[in-house]
Amino acid sequence: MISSISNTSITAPLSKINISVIALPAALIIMSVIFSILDPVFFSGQNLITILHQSSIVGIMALAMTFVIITGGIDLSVGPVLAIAGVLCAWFLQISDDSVLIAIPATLSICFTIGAISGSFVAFIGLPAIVVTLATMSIVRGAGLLIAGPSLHLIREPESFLFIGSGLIGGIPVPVYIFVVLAAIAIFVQKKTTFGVLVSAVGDNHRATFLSGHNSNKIKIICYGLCALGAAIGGIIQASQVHTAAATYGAGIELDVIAAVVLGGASLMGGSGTIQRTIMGVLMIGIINNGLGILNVQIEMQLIAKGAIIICALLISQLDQRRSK
Amino acid sequence: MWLLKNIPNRELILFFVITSLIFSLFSSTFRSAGNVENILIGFSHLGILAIGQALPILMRGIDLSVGSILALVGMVMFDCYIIFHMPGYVVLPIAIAVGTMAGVINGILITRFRIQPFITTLATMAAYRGLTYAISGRQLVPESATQAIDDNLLGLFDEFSGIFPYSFFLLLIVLAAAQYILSRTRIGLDLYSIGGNPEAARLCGIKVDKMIIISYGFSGFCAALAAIVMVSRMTTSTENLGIGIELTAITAAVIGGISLQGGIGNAIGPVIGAFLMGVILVGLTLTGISTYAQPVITGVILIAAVSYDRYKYYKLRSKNSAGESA
Amino acid sequence: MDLKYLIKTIQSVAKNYRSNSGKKVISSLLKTCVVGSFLSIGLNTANAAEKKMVFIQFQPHTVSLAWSKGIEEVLSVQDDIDYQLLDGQGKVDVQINLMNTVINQGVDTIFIQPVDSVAISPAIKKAKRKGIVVITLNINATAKHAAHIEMNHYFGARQIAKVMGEKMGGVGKVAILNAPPGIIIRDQRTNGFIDGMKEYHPNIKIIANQVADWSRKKAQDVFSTMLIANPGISGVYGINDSMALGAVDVAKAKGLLDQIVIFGNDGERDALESIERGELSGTQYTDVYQQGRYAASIASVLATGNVDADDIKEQGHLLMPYIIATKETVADIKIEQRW
Amino acid sequence: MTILLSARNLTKKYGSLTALNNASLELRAGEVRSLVGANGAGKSTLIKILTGAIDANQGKVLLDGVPLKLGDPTTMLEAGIGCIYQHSNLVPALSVLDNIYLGRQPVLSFSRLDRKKQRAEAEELLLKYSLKLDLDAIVSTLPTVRQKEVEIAKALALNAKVLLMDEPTAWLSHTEVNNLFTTVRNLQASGVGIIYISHMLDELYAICDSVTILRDGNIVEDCAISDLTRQELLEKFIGKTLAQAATKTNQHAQKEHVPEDVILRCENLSKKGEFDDISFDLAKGEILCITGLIGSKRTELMHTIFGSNSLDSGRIFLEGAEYENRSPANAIKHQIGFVPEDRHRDGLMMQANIQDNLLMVSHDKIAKFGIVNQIKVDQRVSKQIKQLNITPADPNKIVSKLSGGNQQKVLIGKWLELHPKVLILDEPTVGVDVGAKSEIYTLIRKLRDQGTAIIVVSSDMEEVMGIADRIMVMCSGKKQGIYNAASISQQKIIAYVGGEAQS
Repeated sequence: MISSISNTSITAPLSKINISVIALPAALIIMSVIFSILDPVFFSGQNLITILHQSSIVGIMALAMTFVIITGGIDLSVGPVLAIAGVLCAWFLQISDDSVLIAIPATLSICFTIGAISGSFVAFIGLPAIVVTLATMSIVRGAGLLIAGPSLHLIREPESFLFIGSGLIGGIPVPVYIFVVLAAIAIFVQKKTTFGVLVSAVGDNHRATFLSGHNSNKIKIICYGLCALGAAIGGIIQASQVHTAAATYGAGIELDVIAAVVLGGASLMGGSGTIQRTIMGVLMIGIINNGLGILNVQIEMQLIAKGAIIICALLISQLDQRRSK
Repeated sequence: MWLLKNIPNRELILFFVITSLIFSLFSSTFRSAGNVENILIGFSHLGILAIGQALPILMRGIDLSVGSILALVGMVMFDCYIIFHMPGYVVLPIAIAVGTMAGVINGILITRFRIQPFITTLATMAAYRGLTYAISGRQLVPESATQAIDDNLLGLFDEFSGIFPYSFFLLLIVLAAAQYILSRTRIGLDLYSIGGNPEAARLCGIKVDKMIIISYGFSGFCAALAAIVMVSRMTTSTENLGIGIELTAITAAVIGGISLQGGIGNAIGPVIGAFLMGVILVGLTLTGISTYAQPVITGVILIAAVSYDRYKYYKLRSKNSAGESA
Repeated sequence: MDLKYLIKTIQSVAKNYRSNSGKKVISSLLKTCVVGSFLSIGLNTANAAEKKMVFIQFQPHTVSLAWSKGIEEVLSVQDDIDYQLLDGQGKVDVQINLMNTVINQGVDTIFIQPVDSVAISPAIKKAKRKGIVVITLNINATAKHAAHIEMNHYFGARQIAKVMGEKMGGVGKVAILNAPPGIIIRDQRTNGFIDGMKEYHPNIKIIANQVADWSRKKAQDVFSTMLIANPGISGVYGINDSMALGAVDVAKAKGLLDQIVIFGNDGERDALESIERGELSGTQYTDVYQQGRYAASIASVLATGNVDADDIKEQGHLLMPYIIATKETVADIKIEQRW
Repeated sequence: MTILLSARNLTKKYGSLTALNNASLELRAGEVRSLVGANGAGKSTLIKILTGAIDANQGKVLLDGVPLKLGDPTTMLEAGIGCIYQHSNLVPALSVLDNIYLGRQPVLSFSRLDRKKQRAEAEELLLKYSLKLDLDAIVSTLPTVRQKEVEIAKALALNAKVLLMDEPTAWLSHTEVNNLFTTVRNLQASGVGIIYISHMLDELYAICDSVTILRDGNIVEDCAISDLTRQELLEKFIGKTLAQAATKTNQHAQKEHVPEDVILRCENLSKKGEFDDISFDLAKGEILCITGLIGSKRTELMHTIFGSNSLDSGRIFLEGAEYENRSPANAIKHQIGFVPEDRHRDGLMMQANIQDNLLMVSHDKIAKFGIVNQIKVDQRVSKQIKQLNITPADPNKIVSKLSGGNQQKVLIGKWLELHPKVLILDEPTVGVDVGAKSEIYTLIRKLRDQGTAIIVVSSDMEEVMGIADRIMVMCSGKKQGIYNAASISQQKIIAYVGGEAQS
């Protein structure tokens, strides 16, 4: 007892300035500095907004994905959900005489349901999330193609819908605001609500959560629902940005989204991960893509560099975690 | 206990047979010998990949880079044969070495730097793909794009011996070797131990890092074999070879009973999983179901395939351990 | 009376949605499910006299959809032909497997847009041995087969370079929004464009060439980055329309639309409308319906059995005519030709 | 006797925290040395260095005078240092046989396993130490106690020169402990040096020759165990005041059972394959201890009352009204608390901090519309930390980094937040040091005096006799009887427990 008390006084300040918390931002800053040196235009305000703008869709999806990954799951179906959200939105706009207020809530609720359904398979039957969501991925992609075919569905009206993706407020694109607001909400939910705590608890120890009187299955299902919801918001923004909806959109985006979350340090085994770090993961991928684009690096070198940068960035954050071990 | 270990496969085989029977019922072509040949030759490479994938998953890891290794090996073979005119017996060892090396690099990155396998192999997935683009003979020597690899040895795996393609024999050899190693040797037992409890394994003196490198090396090795089979069938290679195949291979492995939590599974399950994917694709094509409805049905079959044996497994487990009604 | 029927009915219902009368969709879907599940109990009784033709597309896409429509249009007037659309998922191995499957099934004709010319050839040779007619679309195969009908990738792109240069006044900086390597038409189009620029407008420099994955969203991201790195860009060539339209979106948002000449390739409906609005500068238009119709016509002729595929000594090779659609010429493209 | 193992000047630092400071230790062949210290005193660190799990910053370890490479488990194993770990170090999905030979399976050429040899050796081993284990059983399907035996078998199979035993008797029943002691004496006779760690003072005095006492990472005493009285020993490692409290544990005033105060009544509870026809009642302000051998299905019965295990027949009454054991959530709604046996598996979120764990069952009360009120949280958490004397008193400390005793306190604290009417504690002091143990007892008694009805499930006779008001003995899922603690002796209870076990 006594021994540990004396230890606390030494360790307390140290644990407050946990180095691993600074590591990821440090990697971000180092990367930014290098890109800025190579081409100063990288650091212009214009470009920083562009990076945020380019990251916003993946970012929003990653926010929601973080919750799923914290529970120890994974959701591969976000790509098709993104696509079908656009298609559904186009359809609802069509049948509701361009009423955004009907189309968006309707789309979001359908997509939430899709996610909740895959969540139930994971929670109640205990199937591995990777297979369930791969199946959902396939099913939703097929369903999208069945209802909309592979063709592009143009969305020209209404102005309010197009504003979501293409509008500017004070020179900054609307998706950036949406991303920032949702990020703030997600941080709040994770830090300040019972739900946020319980999500971590479920990922940490499913059984103990159950024995503490919580419906851990319900929490899991909500997480998968939220993940699909995030994908749906991404889908609506994308449909609005490109004025088009198609069932073929969003192929391969799941890996980008998961990469952002895992880059932020969340473990796929569950229980760990925070929204702030996910946001940094998102920014890191955004900066890599943008920086390499600015330098006009060709695709082959771009991919090699991307791999190398990700590993180096992780190394930096890993280094001091090992030291603190 | 013996039952518990073996049941997942038994259920899967049953499911596989039932699925095949249903397709046979709806399509006369499906039950023809020609179709069996097609499925065997068409999905042997996936079976090999799934076995390769099984090892990292057994060790609580994952290898997302197999698709890119596949492309890299394919492109190396292409370059060696078409551009440098090497004979088949030289190309093959080079191909296998490249694939294994790529896997070993994954393993080294994971063990040396202690980075999560998922993100490591995601990074190398990008890097190997980039490397494939960079060394692409098709880009460097444009006229090579229309030349075929015409070598007896390199074309071997598109040949049949009776109804069985040589690629299927290759799969059987890999399967037998992998299953033997997993079930009968120290290496296999050490792999299971690390997957089941890495810390315990380390404290028992098992060389955890070495085994992890071996498992990713094996995954790369299998990717190389799969690439050889594919190049053999295509008589060429392309830069976008194997995009997305990692998810198919992982799915095949997981359907085959390899637990993503590590330490559980065998080599046979993933092969059945791979052929189940094949049966679904071919079966749905032959029953004439619309191309857009196919993914829907594929998804439903996937869920059904894992649901049944999971259900059995949970029932058994809740019987065995106390107070597990959660 | 098989599963196919059920799916087809569901599809026809789904079509309702596409033809703008989606309100009844849910009730009719329910009906279909109930009726269909009764009907689907039964075995596949194939009509022996029926000819079977399949189209193995590259992956679900507007272009292949339009081909399929063109093909169906011709085939539907001959009621003894069963036509099926298959998805190659953009993967070589899937396409080869599908080829082998339908060859084994004994179809009469295979339309295919190969992912790779060489890779598909062994399968085409096998089909030929079984007497199956293979017609390739857009990407040729190195193995000899009945016919190949192609958009004019290389020369079309050269022509685009020429017209684009003229619009730019012969000087300026150009960026290319490209596809990832691994598909031959990417190289044909890029090379055609670069060669064309060299030949017709040597003063125009190609300063950036980035991959945007065929996607409009990705093109927006890539082009906005390009614009920041090179503020003086005055021309963009997207090797398909989606990417070009992505560039249009960005240029429009930044108010640079009148300073940048943007060209696409393919000529899909969306692009043509954009040209009419004066946003996109131009594109290479090919009548893809027609391309499908040509393919189906050749198939129909060969299917009569009066002409043997081997009788076509040299492989039939048709290069589709194209129009460089710009604001001036876009009106020539009739509504029913737009896809 | 020759000096077998010699650890010299070992120092281990974690950041600025010194876990072990210049510690030296010597072990002779055939010596049983106990290593004593409060949780966090550096015992685990010392053990970890000796097993090669971690490297030391300074110092060396010599075996038979030969220095060993530190931080490498293989070297240590090959040199002949084996360890029975406190926490399971088994591979759950493998069989008992494979676990026993983990990492050392006998092989033929090409690394092929020599199954025959392995099995023969294992059978010989089990026979030699009279362990009863099914070699083909999968470890994950075994109850914790059997797993512990596998752990012991695994260490014995090493034929080690030095054997470290980190709380080998936790979860073991009386007979099994005796069995283990016989084993230890046999090993001792054959010249094996043993380092024995336990929180049970009885065991130390029964089996050990010498003692090394650790405190705050320093070795404060190194002598023959017979040189110290219990009181002295306690004082040496937990301090004088706590030691006095700890010894007081045994003087305890039992309370009479008052039938009018009954709050929980169970009638004829049965579940096929688990327990059969069990009836008992529990009054406010009383401690009912349920004891029995492992496998007597006490834990299952508790899970049933709590709602995490189902019931075939029988009825439960809470405060006179029939109560349905639907789910843990329902139990919590009725203010029934449950501290499970296995805190790692069932109790704590190991990666979460103290605060989140403490509030696990009472979040909904503190939160309004799901939003946490940070001020209230801080108040409650700091109050609880103070009341339970959890150290370090940092609400943001991750639970997995706490010592076993503090983890257990957090787990109990979580239920105190509920102000339970009925609190069930399943083996509340397993793996907890003497100081924390006495604190937990004090707490349980305080709760009782405040009127909480308490059920304690325990295998530790000393504990049962120390805190129970009434004792219920269970055997193979059946109730043997309920006795007043004041009127029954420990020997009798043991006889009831053991006597029935043979029939």
